[in-house]
Amino acid sequence: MGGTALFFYLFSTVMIGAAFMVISSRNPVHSVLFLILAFFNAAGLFVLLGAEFLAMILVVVYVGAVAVLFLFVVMMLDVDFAELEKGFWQYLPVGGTLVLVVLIEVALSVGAWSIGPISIANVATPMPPGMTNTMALGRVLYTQYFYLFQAAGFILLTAMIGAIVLTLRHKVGVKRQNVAMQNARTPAEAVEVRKVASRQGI
Amino acid sequence: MLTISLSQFLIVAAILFTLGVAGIVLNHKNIIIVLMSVELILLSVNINLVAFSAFLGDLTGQVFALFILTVAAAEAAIGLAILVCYYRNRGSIAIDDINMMKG
Amino acid sequence: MSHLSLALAHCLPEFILAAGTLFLVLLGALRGKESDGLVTEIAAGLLGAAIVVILLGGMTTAVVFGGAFIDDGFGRFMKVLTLAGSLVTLVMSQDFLAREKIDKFEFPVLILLATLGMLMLISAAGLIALYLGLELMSLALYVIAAFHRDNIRASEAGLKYFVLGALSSGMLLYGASLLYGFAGTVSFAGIAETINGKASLGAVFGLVFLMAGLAFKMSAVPFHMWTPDVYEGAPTPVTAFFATAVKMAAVAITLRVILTAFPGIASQWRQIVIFISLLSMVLGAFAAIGQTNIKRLMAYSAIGHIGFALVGLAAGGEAGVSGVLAYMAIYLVMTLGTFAGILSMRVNGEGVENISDLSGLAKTDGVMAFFLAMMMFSLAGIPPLAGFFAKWYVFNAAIQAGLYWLAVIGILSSAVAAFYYLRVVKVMYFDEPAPAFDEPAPAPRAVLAVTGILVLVLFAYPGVFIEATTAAAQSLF
Amino acid sequence: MFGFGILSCIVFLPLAGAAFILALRGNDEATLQNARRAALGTTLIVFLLSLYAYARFDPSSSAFQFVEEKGWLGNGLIYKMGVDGISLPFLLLTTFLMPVCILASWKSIQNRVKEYFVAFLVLETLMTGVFCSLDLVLFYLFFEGSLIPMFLIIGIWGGQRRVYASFKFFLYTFAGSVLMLLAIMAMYGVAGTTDIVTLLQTHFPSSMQKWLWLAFFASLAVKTPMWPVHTWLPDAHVEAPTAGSVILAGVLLKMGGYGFIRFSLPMFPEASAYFAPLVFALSIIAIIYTSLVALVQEDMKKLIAYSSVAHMGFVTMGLFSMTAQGVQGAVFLMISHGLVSGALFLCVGVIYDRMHTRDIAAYGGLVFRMPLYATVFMIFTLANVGLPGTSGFIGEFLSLLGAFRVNSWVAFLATTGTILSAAYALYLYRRIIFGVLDKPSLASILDLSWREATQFAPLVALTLFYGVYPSPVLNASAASINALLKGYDTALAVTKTAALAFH
Amino acid sequence: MYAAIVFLPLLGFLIAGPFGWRIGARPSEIVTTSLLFVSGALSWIVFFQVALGTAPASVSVIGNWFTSGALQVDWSLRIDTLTAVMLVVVTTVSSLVHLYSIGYMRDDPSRPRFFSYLSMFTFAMLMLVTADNLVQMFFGWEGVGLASYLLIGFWYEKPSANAAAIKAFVVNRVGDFGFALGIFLVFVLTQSVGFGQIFAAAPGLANKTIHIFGLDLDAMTITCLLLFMGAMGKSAQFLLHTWLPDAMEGPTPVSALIHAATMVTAGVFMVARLSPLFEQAPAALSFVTIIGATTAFFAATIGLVQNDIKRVIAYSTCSQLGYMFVGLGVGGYSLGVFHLFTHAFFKALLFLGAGAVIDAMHHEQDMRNMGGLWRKIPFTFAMMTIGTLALTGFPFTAGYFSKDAIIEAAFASTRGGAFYGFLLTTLAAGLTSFYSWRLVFLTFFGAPRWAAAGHGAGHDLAAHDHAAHDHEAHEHQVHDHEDHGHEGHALDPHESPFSMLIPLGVLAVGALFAGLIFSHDFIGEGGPEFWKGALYLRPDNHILEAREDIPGFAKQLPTLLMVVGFLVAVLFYFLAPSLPGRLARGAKPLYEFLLNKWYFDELYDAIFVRPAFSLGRLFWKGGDGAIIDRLGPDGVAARVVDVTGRVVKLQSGYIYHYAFAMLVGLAAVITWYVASGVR
Repeated sequence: MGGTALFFYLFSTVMIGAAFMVISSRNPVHSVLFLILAFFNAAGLFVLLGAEFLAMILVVVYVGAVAVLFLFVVMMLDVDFAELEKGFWQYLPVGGTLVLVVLIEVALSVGAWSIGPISIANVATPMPPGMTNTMALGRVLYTQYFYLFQAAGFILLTAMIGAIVLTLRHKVGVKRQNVAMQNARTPAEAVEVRKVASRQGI
Repeated sequence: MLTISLSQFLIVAAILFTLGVAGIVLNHKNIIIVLMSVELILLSVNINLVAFSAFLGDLTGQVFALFILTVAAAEAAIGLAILVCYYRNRGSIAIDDINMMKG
Repeated sequence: MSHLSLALAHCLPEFILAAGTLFLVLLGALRGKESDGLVTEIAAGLLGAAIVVILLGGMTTAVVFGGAFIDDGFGRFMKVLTLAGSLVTLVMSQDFLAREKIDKFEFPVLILLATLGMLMLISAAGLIALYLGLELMSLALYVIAAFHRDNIRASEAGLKYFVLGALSSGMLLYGASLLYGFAGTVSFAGIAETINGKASLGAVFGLVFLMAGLAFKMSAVPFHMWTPDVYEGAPTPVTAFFATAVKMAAVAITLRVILTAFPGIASQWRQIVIFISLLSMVLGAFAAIGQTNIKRLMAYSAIGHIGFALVGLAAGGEAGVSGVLAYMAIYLVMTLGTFAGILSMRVNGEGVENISDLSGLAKTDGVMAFFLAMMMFSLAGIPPLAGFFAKWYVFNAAIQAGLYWLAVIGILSSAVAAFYYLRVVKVMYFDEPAPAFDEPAPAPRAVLAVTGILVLVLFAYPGVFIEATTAAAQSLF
Repeated sequence: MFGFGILSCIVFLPLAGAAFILALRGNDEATLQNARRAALGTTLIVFLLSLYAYARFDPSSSAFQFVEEKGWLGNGLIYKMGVDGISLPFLLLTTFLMPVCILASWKSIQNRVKEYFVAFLVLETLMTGVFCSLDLVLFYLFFEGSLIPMFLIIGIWGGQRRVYASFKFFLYTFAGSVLMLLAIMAMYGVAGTTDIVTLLQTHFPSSMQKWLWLAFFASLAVKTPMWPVHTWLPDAHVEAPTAGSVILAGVLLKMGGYGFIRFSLPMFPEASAYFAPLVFALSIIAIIYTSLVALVQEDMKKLIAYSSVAHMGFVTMGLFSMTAQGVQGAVFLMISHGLVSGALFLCVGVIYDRMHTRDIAAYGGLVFRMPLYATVFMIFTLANVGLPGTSGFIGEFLSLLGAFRVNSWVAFLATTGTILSAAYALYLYRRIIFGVLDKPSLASILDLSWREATQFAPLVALTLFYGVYPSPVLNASAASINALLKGYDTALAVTKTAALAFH
Repeated sequence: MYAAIVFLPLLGFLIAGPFGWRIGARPSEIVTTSLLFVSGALSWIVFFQVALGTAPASVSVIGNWFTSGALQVDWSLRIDTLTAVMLVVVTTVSSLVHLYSIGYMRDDPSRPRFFSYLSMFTFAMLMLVTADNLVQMFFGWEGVGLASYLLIGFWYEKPSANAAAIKAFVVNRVGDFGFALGIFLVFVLTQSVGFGQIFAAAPGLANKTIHIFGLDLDAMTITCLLLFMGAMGKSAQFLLHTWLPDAMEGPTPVSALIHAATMVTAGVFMVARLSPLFEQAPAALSFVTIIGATTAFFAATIGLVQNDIKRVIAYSTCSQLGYMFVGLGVGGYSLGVFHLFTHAFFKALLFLGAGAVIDAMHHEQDMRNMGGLWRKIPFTFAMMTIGTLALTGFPFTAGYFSKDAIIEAAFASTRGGAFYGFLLTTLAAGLTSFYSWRLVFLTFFGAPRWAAAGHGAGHDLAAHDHAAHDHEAHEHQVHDHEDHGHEGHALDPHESPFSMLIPLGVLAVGALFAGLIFSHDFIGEGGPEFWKGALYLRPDNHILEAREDIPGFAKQLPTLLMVVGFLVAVLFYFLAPSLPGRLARGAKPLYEFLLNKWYFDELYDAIFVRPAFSLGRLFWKGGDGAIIDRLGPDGVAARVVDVTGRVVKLQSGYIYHYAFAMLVGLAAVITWYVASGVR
């Protein structure tokens, strides 16, 4: 009991702190690292909530893929970050106030959250008892949520096409490996055997 | 059962959400940080969904969160692709420079 | 499997697009550079086929895929509009892309993917389906906004659209999560059932955040800020796509969410709708006046028109909704026509997009000037052109619903807005000719003519059209 | 299609003419001549058709005649045409002025000739449609639609500040009309239909009437135009080509008055009674104020435009007197003013074509070179002044008499307008026609050509004919106006007796 | 026959007007003149039948003019004695003037136009006098106004003529303004504008009160006052008289016909015609008396010092019209009409005579440049003298009967204002005599001042006009145009052609004998049979009888003053020619005051004309321009552009601003809900 609360507060505090650092850090590389920290802690929160599969996925997908992608781009763009250091605090008064207002109001609302009158009895996909989180998810994902799963697939396809169409460049004059041609080569075309007379050169 | 109430999770998520929004609104320097702020927002939503899912005893929230994760990854990819594309043209990712068109 | 085949029968248009897309991706990837023309043609064929399928398909209402997908009259109506927008845009874009040397096969593929997303969006019956449809559409749109990747304006447009779009998605999602938490379900029907006429703060907050995300896609004030920049920066066919198909889908899902998930708290969402409708109409009217770029002008015009369309939603009821539908249909026609005109604006092979480039068009190309002028008068809402009927339907609904002040302010801002449409006419008809445009491509010209005639003669035979909107609206209630 | 009722024919025939002209290919003189002839022929046929309608019209009935009805938009919105004694004179005025306008544009329009005549023919459709519509939405359609061709006519074929003027014209009237559109919707809400015949029988709640009346007023007052929303008119007139001015003054302004008599008075009787003092006040201001302004104008067209405002002040005053004389006088005055002010603009056009200036100071002594023109101009000046024996008198006299019966001060102040009109009209005439012809530029100016004389002849004839025998118009409208007044009095049976000024 | 009288002149107009340029000047003259003579002859027949004979009064309706509600207006001809008298006056004078004009206008290139106008005038005047309802009367009323306008401005190249024409029309419109309101009021009171119904209803309306102009007024009084306003304008009565002197810009025959004999008497005719109404409004009649008397005196005083021969006669006309109104005002309608009748002869004679003088002088009108003409143009001189005698009321001439009768009636009357009327008309009689003789003396006697030729010389010779030098410019401008006859070469005044002299002769006969012949019928015992009720007198109106019974001194007083006036004139212009000049200098303010016509033109210019123009300019530039347009369309447009500028500035192009806007919108909406207390 105490442990759960302790971890909740630990994860929450670290996550929020890290999130704050993400947006206020001067160096984007640091931001990415703080982002990773935030994700780890969020995964912890998920575990606390009993969503182990999602926790793992979060780590795998975010830390393993997304965050690294960010890091990669930050490095690749090779921006002179010294130039980018102005700013955050000077807009704080107005923007911060507004953000704070939103936060307070949302907190007011969620702080005393009441679930609608009939919803508990009405859940669409009740947690099957005696089944691991992963298995339960797996059972519904390809059946009940088949359509949405396909949609997600198309989203990934779009992302792929998009990323390619926007960034792929066929640079002229760059030699590329042509596997088919490589495979199709026969020794006859690739190799020429010559008799070379000794100490004469070609 | 858990002793942490639903509201606590929700408030944490709300804070994270507003931090994410603040990151977009207040950050005037680096577009990459803006993209990361978006990830924070999505994370907060995920926390919300998972928390609800747990307290409702309903898997739907987790499924939703799963899809959000998927989309977030795709979104990040696209976002970074556009960013790269922009950088190639402009040679900068400073937010103040993204200002060719206005009025 | 009969279950699945039943479901497929209801999502046949989506299936056609999905399967066709995959095929085209393969085709394009395999054939390489030579495939673009063919891919476009096939893509157009797919879109056309989807329209045909919808028009010939059943008239029933069904919810399939575990409550994620709904096939109803409203959806079919909006899908036809959306598909028509996509189709026409695609057809018109060919020439432009070729001249700008960005005619890659990915373009039609992305258009198809976006359209697929829109169809899914329109048919969404739950929050997850809504989100996925929206994201499928949006991601494709982000990309095609920046499709002219060597053009700094295009990539800036893509970047802006992406960042703000992501933010809006975040808001939408946050709202969706609150709604899920409140109702314990993601289906619209379930949400409606839970709310059951009582406005609780949680549900209202969820609604507000959700609306913020949707308003962004509709480019309603104050979530409109991206619109002018993106419209200006994106390649013109993409802008046309944004202004037509995307608008249709966004409005469709907004109507669906609001009317099927929140019928019980109409008095709550009506306040939001009135708020953004008013702001949109007024801002759209005022901000457009100073514009010199015609695409930017059309952006503000789009903002204003969304405001007008939302007047019908604010009025609510079948009359209001059918008003919105009619409005959107007419708006689609007018906008397609206008963009067909804009796509024809080319001098010596260079695309131009300043209003002043239209100077004296009446002398250099009378036909185009005539039709464009019709579009402008119609957009301004002058009878007897179609635009007037659009306004008639929504404002009439508002008046019948007792929203007098909304109607008064709205109609006055339409008078302000008339100014900038007139200015375009003035430039074309009153000013001395600028250099003549190049011989226009056949597709935009044909589109301009067809839409022009539609706009001109709609008032003569409005019957079929009215019946369709009424029937579509009925299926939401 | 629309069926082949005579009114539909009248309304839509010009469109056929326009289509024919559009179909003409080539830009050589022969083609243009064909376009002109086609336009003239079309308008003449339309005029003959309307004469035929007039001949078959039964003036003793107050009902709508030649009614055609077709389904249209559904939900009570119908395509319905018909005329009664009030609208028929306006219809005739329109079809009568059109051929004159075409003639007046024969030579003076040299660029974009085909488009010009197309615009005019389309305009004719829209104008005749206004007077024939028996459905409020249909009416609005034509009413607003007429802005488009007029906007183009002013903007393309207008003078130096044509852009400013055309925008002012368009936006001013458009802004006013949209409010009327809302009122139409509200009326539709009450009656469930926009059929004018039904609406005339519908009683609108008193509080609603006021709002509806105000909304209609916003549109009609601008169109009429009443002070203080008149300032678009001088600008529009000054910049419009001659024929445009003729139509503007002759027909478009009358739509305002027609709207009052067709809608405001019978449909909102209580509000009309309530707001009559306002209308009287504005009318009187219009009469005196604009007459004084007309006195100091330096531009001929502007002067006549201001005089139009003043005359329309008489019209609104007469209408809202709600007496037989007042309303009949107002209707007659509108017809007469349509002829007279139209003719005056033609007069200006004649010399503008020759000298390309509207500056009064640029003229003088024209009578020496242009005696016939001077005579014609004199006749219309006098008609404008309201001299008995010209058509201008009957309308002014009757509307003043009507107003006098209701409120003596109103009539008193309005009658001062007759003094001022004499002053500005004769002063104008003196400066242009009389005096010594000492300006070298005028030395070789030519008198009216045959074509110009032809276009003036019918106007002169009608102006004088109606002056001594106005019955064709008065009788045609009498039955309808009596029915109108009867309905009005019934609606106000209680309040009216108390409001009577004389007992 | 009645219709022929009225419409023959119209026929003449329709021939000479549109076709005059084609058929030529001479045929136009012949056609119009002969038609007029026919009309005149017919009129005399009617006069003998209806007025002197026993033919009944009749009303013949020609057709309906217009009908609206209860208002029915017909074209009709009302023939009774009053009409017959007017017909005779109008057609006789008109035909004579036509004839005269053939001679007078012989050198003018626009003769067809002139004659067509004359005929049109005659037609309108006849419509006026034969009207059986107020509206037709108004038709004629304004018709003659039009003709007057056209004829005053006949020489349209003269700016002064144009100005005078407009002035005449506009001032008349002021009168018509009252007339029109009067018609409206009559209609409101009686539901009719036809004379028959009005007259029948009038007794019943006596002493009725009506609420009008926010006041409760006596119905008949206000009606008659409004109608009389029309008469004041048309008959150039005090306050609305200013147009008449300026109207002398027109050709002299016009002055004779329109501005002396006929049109200006329309007001008198109108009051007489409406006697059934005026009889019910004693207060209005008093007003008529006062205005008439004031005009009679006031115009006479101005006439004393004028130098333009036509203007002297014009003021004389104005003054004599005042007499007529005094006659009407004291209830003696027949007196007024009789003076109208006689006045038509002698005043037309004077004008035509003046025209002959002017013709002889080659269009010189300034009496200071005349003198000694009696030897050159003896016939004209004789005629002018006859006219003067008649005008001044020399015993047994026309004026003697009619004018003195009015003065007597004013003395006898007990109505309000009658004594004032008596006093002023008597004084005016003396003044009339003086200025009339002054005219004759200056023109026909003394040293010929024209012989020196040229303007300046003429001025120097005129002993009395030193004081007038300041006004030279003004005067010069006024008759800039008729003086082209004496540019540098010596004048030789000549007698006019016969076509001009014959009318003079005929009129002279009338001037001499009209009073003698007709006084019995018009104002004497023969009155009732003569008028046959065409003039209505209330049973308590005994003015005609009372007039006979006044003391002898009152009867002789006008004649006495006439003699005094003559003697003073003799003194001034024969015996002591330097006296006028000295007097003018001695009483310079008074002289200036009179010479400038009591400064009425200046006054009106200052309070009406100039304010109208500056108000117009103010409304135009200030009202329309600076207020309505600036706050209205232009202002709104400018504000719209301002707003646009601000809105567009919001669109800064920065992503964070855009996001910020979204956040603001979101915050606003949720705050709205939190604040509105949704739970």
